Amino acid sequence: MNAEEPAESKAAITDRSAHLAGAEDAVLRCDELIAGYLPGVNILNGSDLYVKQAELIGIIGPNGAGKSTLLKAMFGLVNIRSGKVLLKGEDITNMKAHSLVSRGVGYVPQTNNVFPSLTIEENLEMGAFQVPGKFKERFEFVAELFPALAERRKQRAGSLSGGERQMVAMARALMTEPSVLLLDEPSAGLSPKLQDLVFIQAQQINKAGVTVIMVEQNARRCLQICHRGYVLDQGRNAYTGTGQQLANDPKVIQLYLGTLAKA
Amino acid sequence: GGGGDTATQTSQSAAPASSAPAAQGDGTLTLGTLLPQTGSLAFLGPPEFAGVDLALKEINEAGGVLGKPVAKFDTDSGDTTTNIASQSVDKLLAQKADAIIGAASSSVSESVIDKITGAGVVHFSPANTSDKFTTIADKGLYFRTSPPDKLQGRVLGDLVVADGNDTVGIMAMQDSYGTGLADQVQKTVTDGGAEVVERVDYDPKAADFSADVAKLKAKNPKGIVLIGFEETAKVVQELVKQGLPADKHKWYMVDGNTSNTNYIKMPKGTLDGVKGTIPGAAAPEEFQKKLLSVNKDLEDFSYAPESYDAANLIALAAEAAKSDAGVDIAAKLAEVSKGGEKCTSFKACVDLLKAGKDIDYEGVSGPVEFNEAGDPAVATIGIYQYGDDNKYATKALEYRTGNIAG
Amino acid sequence: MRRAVIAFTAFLGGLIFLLAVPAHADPADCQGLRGTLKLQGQPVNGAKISVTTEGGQPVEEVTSNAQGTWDVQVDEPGKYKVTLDPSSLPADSEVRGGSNVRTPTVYEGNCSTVLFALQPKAAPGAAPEDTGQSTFWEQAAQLTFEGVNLGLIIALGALGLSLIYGTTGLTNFAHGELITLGAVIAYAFNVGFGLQLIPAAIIAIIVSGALGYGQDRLFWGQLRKRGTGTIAMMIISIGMAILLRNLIQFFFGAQNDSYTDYNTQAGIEIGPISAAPKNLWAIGIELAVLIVVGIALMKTRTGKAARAVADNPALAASSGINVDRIIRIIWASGSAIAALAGIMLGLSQSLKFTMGQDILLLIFAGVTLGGLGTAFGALVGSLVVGIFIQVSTLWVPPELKSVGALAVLIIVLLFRPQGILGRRERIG
Amino acid sequence: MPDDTMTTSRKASALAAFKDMPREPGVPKPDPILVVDKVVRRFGGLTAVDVDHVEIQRGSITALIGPNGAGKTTFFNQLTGFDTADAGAWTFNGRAMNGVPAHKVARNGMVRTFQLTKALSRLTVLENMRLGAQKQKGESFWRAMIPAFWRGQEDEITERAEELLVRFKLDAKREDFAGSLSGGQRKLLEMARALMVEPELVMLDEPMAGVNPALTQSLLGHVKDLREQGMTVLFVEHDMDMVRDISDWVIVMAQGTVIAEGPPSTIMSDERVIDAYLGAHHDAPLSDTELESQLHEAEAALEAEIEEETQK
Amino acid sequence: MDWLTIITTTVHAAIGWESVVYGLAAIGVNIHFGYTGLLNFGQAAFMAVAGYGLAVAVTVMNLPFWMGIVIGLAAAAILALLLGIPTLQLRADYLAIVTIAAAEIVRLVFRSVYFKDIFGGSDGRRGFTGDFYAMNPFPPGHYGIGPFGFDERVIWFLAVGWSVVLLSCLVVYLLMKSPWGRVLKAIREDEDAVRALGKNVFSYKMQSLMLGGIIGCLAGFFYGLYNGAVQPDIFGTEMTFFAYTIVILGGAARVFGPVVGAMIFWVLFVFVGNTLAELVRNGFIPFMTTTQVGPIRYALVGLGFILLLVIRPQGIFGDKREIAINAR
Ligand SMILES: Nc1ncnc2c1ncn2[C@@H]1O[C@H](COP(=O)(O)OP(=O)(O)OP(=O)(O)O)[C@@H](O)[C@H]1O
Ligand SMILES: Nc1ncnc2c1ncn2[C@@H]1O[C@H](COP(=O)(O)OP(=O)(O)OP(=O)(O)O)[C@@H](O)[C@H]1O
Ligand SMILES: [Mg+2]
Ligand SMILES: [Mg+2]
Repeated sequence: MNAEEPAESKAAITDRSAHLAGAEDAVLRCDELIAGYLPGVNILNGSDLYVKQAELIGIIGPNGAGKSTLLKAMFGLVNIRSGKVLLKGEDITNMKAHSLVSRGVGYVPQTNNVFPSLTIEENLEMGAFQVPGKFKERFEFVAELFPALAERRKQRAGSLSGGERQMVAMARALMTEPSVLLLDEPSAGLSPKLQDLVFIQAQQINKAGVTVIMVEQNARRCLQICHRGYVLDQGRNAYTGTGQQLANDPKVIQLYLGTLAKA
Repeated sequence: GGGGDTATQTSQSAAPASSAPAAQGDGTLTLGTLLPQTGSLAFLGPPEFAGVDLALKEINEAGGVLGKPVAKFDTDSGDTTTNIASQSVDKLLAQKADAIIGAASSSVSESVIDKITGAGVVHFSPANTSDKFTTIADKGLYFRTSPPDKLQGRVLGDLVVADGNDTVGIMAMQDSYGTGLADQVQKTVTDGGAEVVERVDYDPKAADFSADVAKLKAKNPKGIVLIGFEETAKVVQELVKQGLPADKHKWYMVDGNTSNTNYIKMPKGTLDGVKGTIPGAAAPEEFQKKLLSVNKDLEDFSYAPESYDAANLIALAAEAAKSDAGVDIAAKLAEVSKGGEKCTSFKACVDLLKAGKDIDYEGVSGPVEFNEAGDPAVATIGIYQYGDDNKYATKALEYRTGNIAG
Repeated sequence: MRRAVIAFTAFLGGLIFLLAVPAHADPADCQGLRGTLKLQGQPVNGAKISVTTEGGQPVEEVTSNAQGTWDVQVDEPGKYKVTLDPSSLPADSEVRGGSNVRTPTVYEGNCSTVLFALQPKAAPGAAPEDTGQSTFWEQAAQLTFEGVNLGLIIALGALGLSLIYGTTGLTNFAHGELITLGAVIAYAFNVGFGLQLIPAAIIAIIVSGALGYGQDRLFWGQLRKRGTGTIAMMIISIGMAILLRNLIQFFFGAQNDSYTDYNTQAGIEIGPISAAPKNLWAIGIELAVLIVVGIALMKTRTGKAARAVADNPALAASSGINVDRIIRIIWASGSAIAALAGIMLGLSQSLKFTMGQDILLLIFAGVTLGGLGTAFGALVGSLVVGIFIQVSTLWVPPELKSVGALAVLIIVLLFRPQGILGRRERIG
Repeated sequence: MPDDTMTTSRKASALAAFKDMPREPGVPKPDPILVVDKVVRRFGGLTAVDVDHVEIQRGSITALIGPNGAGKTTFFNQLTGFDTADAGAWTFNGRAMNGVPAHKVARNGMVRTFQLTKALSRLTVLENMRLGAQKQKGESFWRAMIPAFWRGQEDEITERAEELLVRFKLDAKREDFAGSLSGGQRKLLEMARALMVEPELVMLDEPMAGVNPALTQSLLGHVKDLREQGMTVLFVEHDMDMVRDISDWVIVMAQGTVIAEGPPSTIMSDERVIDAYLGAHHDAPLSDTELESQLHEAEAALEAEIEEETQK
Repeated sequence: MDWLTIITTTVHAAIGWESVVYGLAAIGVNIHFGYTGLLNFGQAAFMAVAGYGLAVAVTVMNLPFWMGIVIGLAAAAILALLLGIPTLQLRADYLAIVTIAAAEIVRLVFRSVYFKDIFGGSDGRRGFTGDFYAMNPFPPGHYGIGPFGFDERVIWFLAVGWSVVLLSCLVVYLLMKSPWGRVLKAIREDEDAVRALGKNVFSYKMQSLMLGGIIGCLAGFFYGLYNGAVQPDIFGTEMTFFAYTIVILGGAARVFGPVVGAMIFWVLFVFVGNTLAELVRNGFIPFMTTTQVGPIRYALVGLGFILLLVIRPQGIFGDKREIAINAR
């Protein structure tokens, strides 16, 4: 399972330069990121990633692999110890999150992704913080997607159920129209019906030209819709390839996807 | 102290019990001050320090004690909420202080008296009024020049009655000073035939005093006795606001709050006619001028005379004992305070001593005659009256002298 | 010997006194009892007074002279009994309080005054004389007013505290000192530079706001950046409180002081309440500020962003909110409001370096009672605290008035653990 | 890997019990461990839970599914004493449980996990696990002071905890603070800790949301083992593959009430359930053609929008 | 500069009664706050009821010394119950305010004129230490090396005091590494999770409150015994704040944290104060007078706390990792 193992399938690549060959016109790219929370403990051990304009990228991997950390690092929420993050050629390493938002990056965290003491409506308003003028219009849009939220717009997010919170989080990210969207397990905790909605929505946004990076444990589903996927393990890229390649790679299936969903 | 144990008795017994080096004199009289620089009584600090400084200046100008200038260490007594006093005493003892002047607060004094007297050092407070010290076990080393509550209370109570106030309200700060004085006033007033219709003991740290004053207002007393320190300005403010001004009700104050600086920002006439009692036989004005030469920023003069007298008495006692050891000083303190040729300044007194005479030091704070407990036995109380400018006249209306006990 | 001493000192005192106020002649060696009888301001002549010892031994009988005064000298100090003969009083007058016997004490070398207050006999059936005493309800009204007055000042402090607590999670024990600082800065402009209080106050509020901004920029913000925990910050704020308080004492001094303007205003009567005009103005200003800030927090974008930052700073940043900027705005406005609280407190009371510290507990009580982190909660909680402090004195001794308010705090929290306006979080 | 062959006995008996049971809400079970009657919980105007009657079969794995906000978690909260129901009664093992405080509920053998995980942040993962064990001698004040009293038991507990941690792939993290775990790891810890209690009935609130599918699969085997050991499992889950794989019985909640009950296969073809919950694509991952058509729809919508914009 | 005095007073403070009293108070706070997460800001009240329990028993009720100790302990236990039963359900920050309020109520009642006959008003009570010092086995003399040392009275006090401190530390050590301590720490993190695991959270919180309160109450005894008096104002909120400062300085949830914290606290206090006083006296700081030393010393001490915590937010013994987890 470690990255040094010789590649058994087309999907697996271990060669950095080969991977980065396609990264010339990347919208967002990370070069050899090393990052962590506690002094002396690196969670990301030099992961590379790039995403091109209007691409949908999936990141999967075991729990604790560093997927969320990677997204956070890109978004300036975890301190990057070495390596670089570039957005459209601009170095945004360790830039504050709010300045990234104004550069058109959106992010849905995995946990703690709502403001509990604000109402649903206010949560969404915060989503549109930098573009207050658009609030009304966007609100109508997400209200249509998640009618459950519109009904309860005055309810405090802290009292919402797990799935309802997840809806709020997703809706919050949809309030701005970002050009790059980072989603950390957007479908977790949602009912199957809403999971569908989330995946379709992600695809739709992507179709409209938004670059999407999506971390998912609903891995099969994710690989199905993404253009390219990364398998992250222990803070490093273990495998990369197209979604199809990864989904059909026996090693990936055994280690990361399981066979349950196929049965 | 200790009821019967007199200074002379304990001068023998105290020495072995203490292991402190200060028990033996080293030739230099060393004074320590333990007075509030911080905490809730910090406003009392500057005048007290100034009193000691002034005395020291005069003593050293007059040639010092035992031929050497008197040394002095200043320390902070804080208030009871911190344990600074204990620290300060440690430091003073380490610096071989022979006598410690302080503290302002009775409670603070109580917490360090064992430590000080245990080391054979004189503990001399210019401001303690709690009656506990009369009976406290102090190895005969505790003295005070503090204002005599009882006499002041009697004089004030009599004044209130003599002014014809048949209904009286008392606002007293809730601590040993305030309640002690208030008790005495209340007793005198009641005995004299007037009625204390309301007595309010207030917490001086309270957020405001409107409820306290409202209680007085509800009873509409003719005379209002204000016992406290500088927070009285807030009380006055409330009294005026709630319609109990000094021109409709007679106000009385005590030494803690009869001040020439505290009320001057108030509109003219706010305190017109208000009477206040201050211990001490002399008009305070000249003394205050001298104090200002030591500390030009002084705004209040509470306990400055007492502190001044304390320092002078210690110096004189050391001269009389020909020793700077604490126990020896204590043994002579009562002697120099009474019975003998009267003198009012260190220089005059020390000259008499050198001439081999028995002296009786008469202080700025009063005649200062120590009884066996180290408490002043006799005092003079001056009665002052405020004028239109919210300052009291420098000349007293009247002086009353009497035994404090009784 | 002692007697001689007293006599001598008395003589000395008398000497000075004689030199000083010759008009007020009074025998220095008076030892006995004396008094003046007056009826409605007029001296009462010829009233008979008898003095006996405590045991009943007659000492002397005297009658009052034309000035209404009487005087009995005694040899021995001690308790005596003084009786006024009611029949010797002018017709239709009586001793107030009923009793015509007094038992004063004579002290060595001093005279004690004995008072018999006289009043016209009330005609039977006539309405009792108005003594100027207020009824329970008048008192209650006055105290409620005072409660509002105090409660609103507490509320201002509480609002500032709650803003900062709400956005940063910092329990700022130095908030009391921010209050004091505001008051003292206004003092510096008012007394030091001779500015009228209103402009001085406005300047002080602006300066305090700037200081609050700077404080966060240079200090708290840096700590946050280093990831200092809220508890460590709380203790740091205790250190900060000690530092500020003592610096203020160093520069301002330890004494009470007041502004030059609006000092000791006479009260005006409004129904059962007497209030100084400045109180009324203060109440108006305080209410306005509280409501405006409260609404701003609820309705404006910055206000909502502040609440968002309070909930989850990382998520707020992810939403495009400049967290540091919001926090600085909050620090600036919190400090400015604290300064206003200080000025109002200084105006209605007086200034002292401990003024903020002394009121801090009540502020905490107000914030908590209302529900932590809610602006209107701070207002409601503080009003409850203020009113309880004052009104409880109808039943408890004033020295214990804070006890009443604090007890209410405890009791309310028993029934509403989340505070009056707070909301319970869901579990699971 | 645990397989169906190993789990025949209990599974068979559970399935046998459910076999001829009517598929209707509130159907009585032959050997219920938990019986719930008329539980109502309102929040202001919203009735979050209004369950008329539900029974949970002993020794079975029962899934509780339903749309987001259906009231599943709230229902758990009522049953486990974390919230007070406005009305209702329920018995566990025949003992009335309404009004019983949460810790007593757990001691009685009914343990739940939290959907929004509650890791004890500044305790290590191992300490988190140890805490779960019941009847610890060292948890009484006086005995705690003398280690001899509890050393032996502690070692046993530790052993058990380590075994579970290996299974849950948390063994590498055992000495780390629980607060430093990733989202999925927290879920795993939450469940592993509940299993330390060795309850009779374990109530899992979305245990596998956010857990890697490969790991999920191996853990399901573990859950089946639990059933073999006689434990009853009630779990909330939105992952239909998982529900289908391990549950013997499924209860469906919507808007606070139980709307359907039945074995997984039947339930997943129930129209109402599909409507309210599963949606059109529940049974299989989207095929390519479906994806295409969806995208076409979306594109059309988008174009229409753009047109609208331009027309304005 | 009188360095000898500065050094001796500093050393004396580090091992003197202050460290005993504040150390014990802080050990109690550490149990409450450091281990259990109870923000009990009423520690001063535990000290007060104990000190007053002893004092009133001996001076007002004329009971023997040991009875006074028993009454003091009982008073602390009762206070823990009275305080705990209604308040332990509250969220941490609400608990903080309620306990401050309760402690203030206790102090105001002790200080009131209304109850002066029992508690002695603002002057408090004295004269209850005779029996304690009568038990002193040390013959009169000076105990120590050179200028460092104490007289027989103080050495007796310190011998007993430090024994009790060490004993308390031992108890804390044993308890906190046991499963019992684990439950407390778990409660600190999330009580609902602990409840879900079948632990009676309320009972553990109460035990913690009792234990910490009783250790705090020992601090009250020692305060009274050393100073020979109890006064209401010493038991104000400041005392509790300082105890918290000490806990954080030493490192929360560390057995010796409070003891070392107390030493640092007093060393800072005494060293700064006395050095400053000497500097001013010897004219090194010309713009200040010796009487202004007080406030500046406090200001510097405040600054010292700030710096210590800025440099080492986890305290002396603390674990940086824990702080990182805790940070928002
Ligand atoms: N404390 C509360 N105040 C107000 N409404 C609440 C509260 N708790 C829950 N609700 C509401 O009750 C409903 C049921 O919530 P619950 O958490 O039980 O849903 P759930 O079935 O667990 O959903 P999910 O699958 O999303 O976790 C939701 O609509 C929620 O918003
Ligand atoms: N706040 C934190 N402090 C310390 N370590 C952390 C923190 N958050 C995560 N970690 C550690 O970093 C590693 C990666 O965590 P991360 O959240 O990125 O995992 P992940 O891949 O997103 O996993 P999951 O699928 O479970 O969400 C884990 O080993 C975790 O223990
Ligand atoms: Mg993650
Ligand atoms: Mg749920």
